[in-house]
Amino acid sequence: MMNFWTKLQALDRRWIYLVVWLVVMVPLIFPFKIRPVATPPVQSLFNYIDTMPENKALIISIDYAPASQAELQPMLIALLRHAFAVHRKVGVLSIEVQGLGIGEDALRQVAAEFNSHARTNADSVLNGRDYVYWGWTTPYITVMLGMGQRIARVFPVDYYGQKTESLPIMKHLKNYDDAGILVSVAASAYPLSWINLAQTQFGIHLGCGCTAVSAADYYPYVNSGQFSGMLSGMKGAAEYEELLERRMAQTGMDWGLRRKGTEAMSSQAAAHLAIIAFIIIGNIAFFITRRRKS
Amino acid sequence: MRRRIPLILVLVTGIFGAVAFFIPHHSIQAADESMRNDVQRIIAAFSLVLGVGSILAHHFTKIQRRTANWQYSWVTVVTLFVSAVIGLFGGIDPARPGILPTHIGSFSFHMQTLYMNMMVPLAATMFSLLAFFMASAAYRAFRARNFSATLLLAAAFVLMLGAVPLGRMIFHPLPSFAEWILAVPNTAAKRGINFGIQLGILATSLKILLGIERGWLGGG
Amino acid sequence: MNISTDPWVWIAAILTLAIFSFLYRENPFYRIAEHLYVGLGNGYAITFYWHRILVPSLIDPVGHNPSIVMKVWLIAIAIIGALYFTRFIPRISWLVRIPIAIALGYYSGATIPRAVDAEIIKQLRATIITRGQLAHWDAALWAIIILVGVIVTISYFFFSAERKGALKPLSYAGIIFIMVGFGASFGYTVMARISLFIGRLQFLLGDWLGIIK
Amino acid sequence: MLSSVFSFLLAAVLSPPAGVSAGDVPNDGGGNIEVTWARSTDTTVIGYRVLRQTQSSEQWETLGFVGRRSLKYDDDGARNGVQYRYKVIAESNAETAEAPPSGYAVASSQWFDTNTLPALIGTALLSFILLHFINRARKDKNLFIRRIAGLDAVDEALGRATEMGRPTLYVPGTSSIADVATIASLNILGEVAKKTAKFGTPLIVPNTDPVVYTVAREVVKESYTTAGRPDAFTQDIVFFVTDQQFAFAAAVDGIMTREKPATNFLIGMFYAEALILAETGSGTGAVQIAGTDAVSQLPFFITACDYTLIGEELYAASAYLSREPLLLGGIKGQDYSKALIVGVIVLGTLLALLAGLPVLKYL
Repeated sequence: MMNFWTKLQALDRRWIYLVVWLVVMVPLIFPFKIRPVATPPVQSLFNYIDTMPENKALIISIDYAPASQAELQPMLIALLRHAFAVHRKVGVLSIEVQGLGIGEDALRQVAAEFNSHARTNADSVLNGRDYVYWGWTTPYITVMLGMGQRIARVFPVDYYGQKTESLPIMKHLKNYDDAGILVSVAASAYPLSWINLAQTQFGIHLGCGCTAVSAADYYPYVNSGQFSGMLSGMKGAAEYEELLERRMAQTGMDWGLRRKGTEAMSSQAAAHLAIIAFIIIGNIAFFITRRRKS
Repeated sequence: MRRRIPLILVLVTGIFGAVAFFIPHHSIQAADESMRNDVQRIIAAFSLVLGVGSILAHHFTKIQRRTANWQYSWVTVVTLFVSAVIGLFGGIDPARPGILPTHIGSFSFHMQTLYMNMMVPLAATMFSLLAFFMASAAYRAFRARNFSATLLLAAAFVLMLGAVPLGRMIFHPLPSFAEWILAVPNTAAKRGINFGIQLGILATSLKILLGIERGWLGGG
Repeated sequence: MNISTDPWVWIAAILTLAIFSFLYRENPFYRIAEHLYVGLGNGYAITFYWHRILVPSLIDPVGHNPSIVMKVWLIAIAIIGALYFTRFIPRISWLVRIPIAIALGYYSGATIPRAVDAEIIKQLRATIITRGQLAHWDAALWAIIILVGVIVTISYFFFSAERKGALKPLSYAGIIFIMVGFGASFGYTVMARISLFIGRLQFLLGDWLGIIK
Repeated sequence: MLSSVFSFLLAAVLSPPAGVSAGDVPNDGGGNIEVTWARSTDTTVIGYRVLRQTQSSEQWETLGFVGRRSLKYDDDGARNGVQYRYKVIAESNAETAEAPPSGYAVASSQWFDTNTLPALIGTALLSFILLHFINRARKDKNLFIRRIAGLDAVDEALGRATEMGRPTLYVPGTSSIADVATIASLNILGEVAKKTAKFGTPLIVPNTDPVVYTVAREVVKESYTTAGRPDAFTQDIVFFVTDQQFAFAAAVDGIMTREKPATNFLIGMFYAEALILAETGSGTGAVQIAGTDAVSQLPFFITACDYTLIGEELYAASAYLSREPLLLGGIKGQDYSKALIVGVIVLGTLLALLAGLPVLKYL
């Protein structure tokens, strides 16, 4: 018995690697459902979008590059689904040039999800009528300020090359006054630029979706109300997906959509629990062998 | 002269660097900008020659002496030459091709392609090794050996547990407590350590400018 | 299953696996990936320094800038930079100290006021407690804990005296704060690092093998 | 009836911003004029358009448009010494309302930024303290510095490498020569190299910065000469690997597992690669001595290494090892500076709380 605990103390680290590998990989292939509980910043962003006046649009700014896709893409998808599910118009732009492809993929995916379930023309989600993808332009200061005045002037043509002015959606989406909230999904400090430029000057409501590492830096802005809500890391995305699924089920939209954030959450949680278990086992072994020695 | 000229240069450029912080006048700011954008950048670019010279010498010596694993040195040398040629002559921006063609049919070997499909996965995978290393470091090091080790363990434990749904189930305010640890004791410790570090930086910089700290001159 | 047919996806996947194989043990696949990465890293650096620094900041301006003063200035900088080559000529190898001195001196000098301003004075301001902070009991308590924590942590790094008398309990309290802070940073970073590994697995299982979508 | 017509008129006519004024932006290099105004009372205003006119011209040129919450505009395109005046127009979706123009203003360059006064005083004060003690160290050779725990391990660890006949690995961080941690690390490298030269232990020093590589090479060469073993210094002790962070980590991991050094020194500035190196080294069974001022990487060194020099201990270590009086004087000066910082924090808090002084205004 003593031998076992001593051996456990000096366990070959490759066993630990193997366990980490398995606990992350298995739930990715066979995801198990865990029901994430929404934290207050996630809940308040969700509530804000959910109860936005009907004539107000959701603007999403893609402020990240493909390197951060694993953590941030699920947020983008969930936000788009939410807006379409509650019939709000959506405008999407990109501050990061490498984010252009990300936006197109996400919009195409979510529009297809809704259109495959649509029964009437009003149910479907159409480019130019229900959403618009403005694309990218530079410098970001011009974008953040200019959109407060006239969005169509900042983006004369959209991502697909159509004249922005000619799109029906733009009749009711002239500037920040027509937007209920703007959510910056970012891996960098752009959310703070949105506060400094767009909010202090035009008073637009802002939300933020960020990586787990930068969340600690943004908490003060949630407390102060400058962000109406925040999603942090894969966990934040998973919580939002949970709220959204319940909301969609209420209106008969229980389509069983893929929830990438929640799927990664099972890997994430499993890995955390595995590490916690390792620490506990290590300490038990440590105390037993020490007691034997003394 | 071998020591005096470099020491005088350090003093002069150092005083300039410090003074530019206090003087907003455009003549000084323009000079400071040129110092950063022209002088420092160009000088730094030349220094790479030293590095490339060293790595090539290192591997050619290995190949020459047939030391252990010398065969792999060829991999470094060949990749270095091939990628440098592709990059230098094939250009860095796919929209503006260089003199070297960078694709055969639909197969591209442009620098951007090499970067996205070799450098990025290699870097991301090396980076992700940290997930494993954190687990094994936690297993071996987080033992309640003494009081301070126990505190280290406990704080890490609370933060990790606070991040998973189970933590909230066990003890409802756990996530908020985790945040508190990060915001209060952690801030205090980091700030206290940082004061000392900044004073050390200040002292060392001052000693370099005044020629008291001469380690960087090396021998001779 | 829907395996990728893109040769570059295969190359990326093989390199990914070669690095992961290091977790089992050091092996020829890892060795190849490692040496390839070092060679590629240097090739990339050469490319980058040439196209992004030397061409736009030196070669283009010298060629096209109408100002003769600017041309001479840039050429002079290039000559100073070229002094790095003297490292290979023993008799004048001390000249390599000149470009080093210019870089080191400027950065050391520029650091001094910035360290004082951004790191010392601004942090001092953040630590001092004002009447406004006393409005809520919790905020006040946290501010006091931070203030005490900062002072005891500083006392841990006091080198001029042995840890005796008053310094002993102070530095002991200091190490308590330090350990709690380090533990918290460690635990906090775990989540982000696991996300990185999930990202790699999503590439291997999704983009490459097509097992997951 | 009349009143309703009146209110209709009121609603239709947008109220302009009030009190438009312009003035030079202080503490800058010139080229900036700040225009300020008071908010228009209308809620329908989207924002304000700002226009500029030079004294010599009739033309008003539009400078830009700012949001309804802005009450100032920074004209960063003004030429120094030229007279400008400004006009601000409130705009709603349908209408505009113009305020009378400001008076003339001139942009100019300043020679001192008064906002940096606290930094100037702080720099002067701290520099004075540091230089005073460095100067004192020249006369008094016996300044006291207490023992630093990790340093006793250096000899022990090097002795172990010699006994086992295995090399010693020294990584001087992954930053540039401009980083103070790198300088401190190179000082420690000098001391370590003297010992490896004396014991005849092979030394491996991989680098990720070409300049640091050059300096490290000179430092090691000098140490071998000082130790009386110039013959033992070879070209392949100190070498450059690559400036790519993770490629460097991959290569050092390879060295650790293939050469199996008995002792690893990881001293200097490190980033995310810190734990990759430290865990691999710990896996090969090496004794590891780490030291960094990268606060975010310290937790990982503490958990994976045998001894860790925390933050400032790294600088103190280079003084302690070399016993150089000037370096020791620097440490003394830093100690007194820290005491000064603690004093300011305590005194500032007392003054703010007891006397209600606006202390933060003066800092």
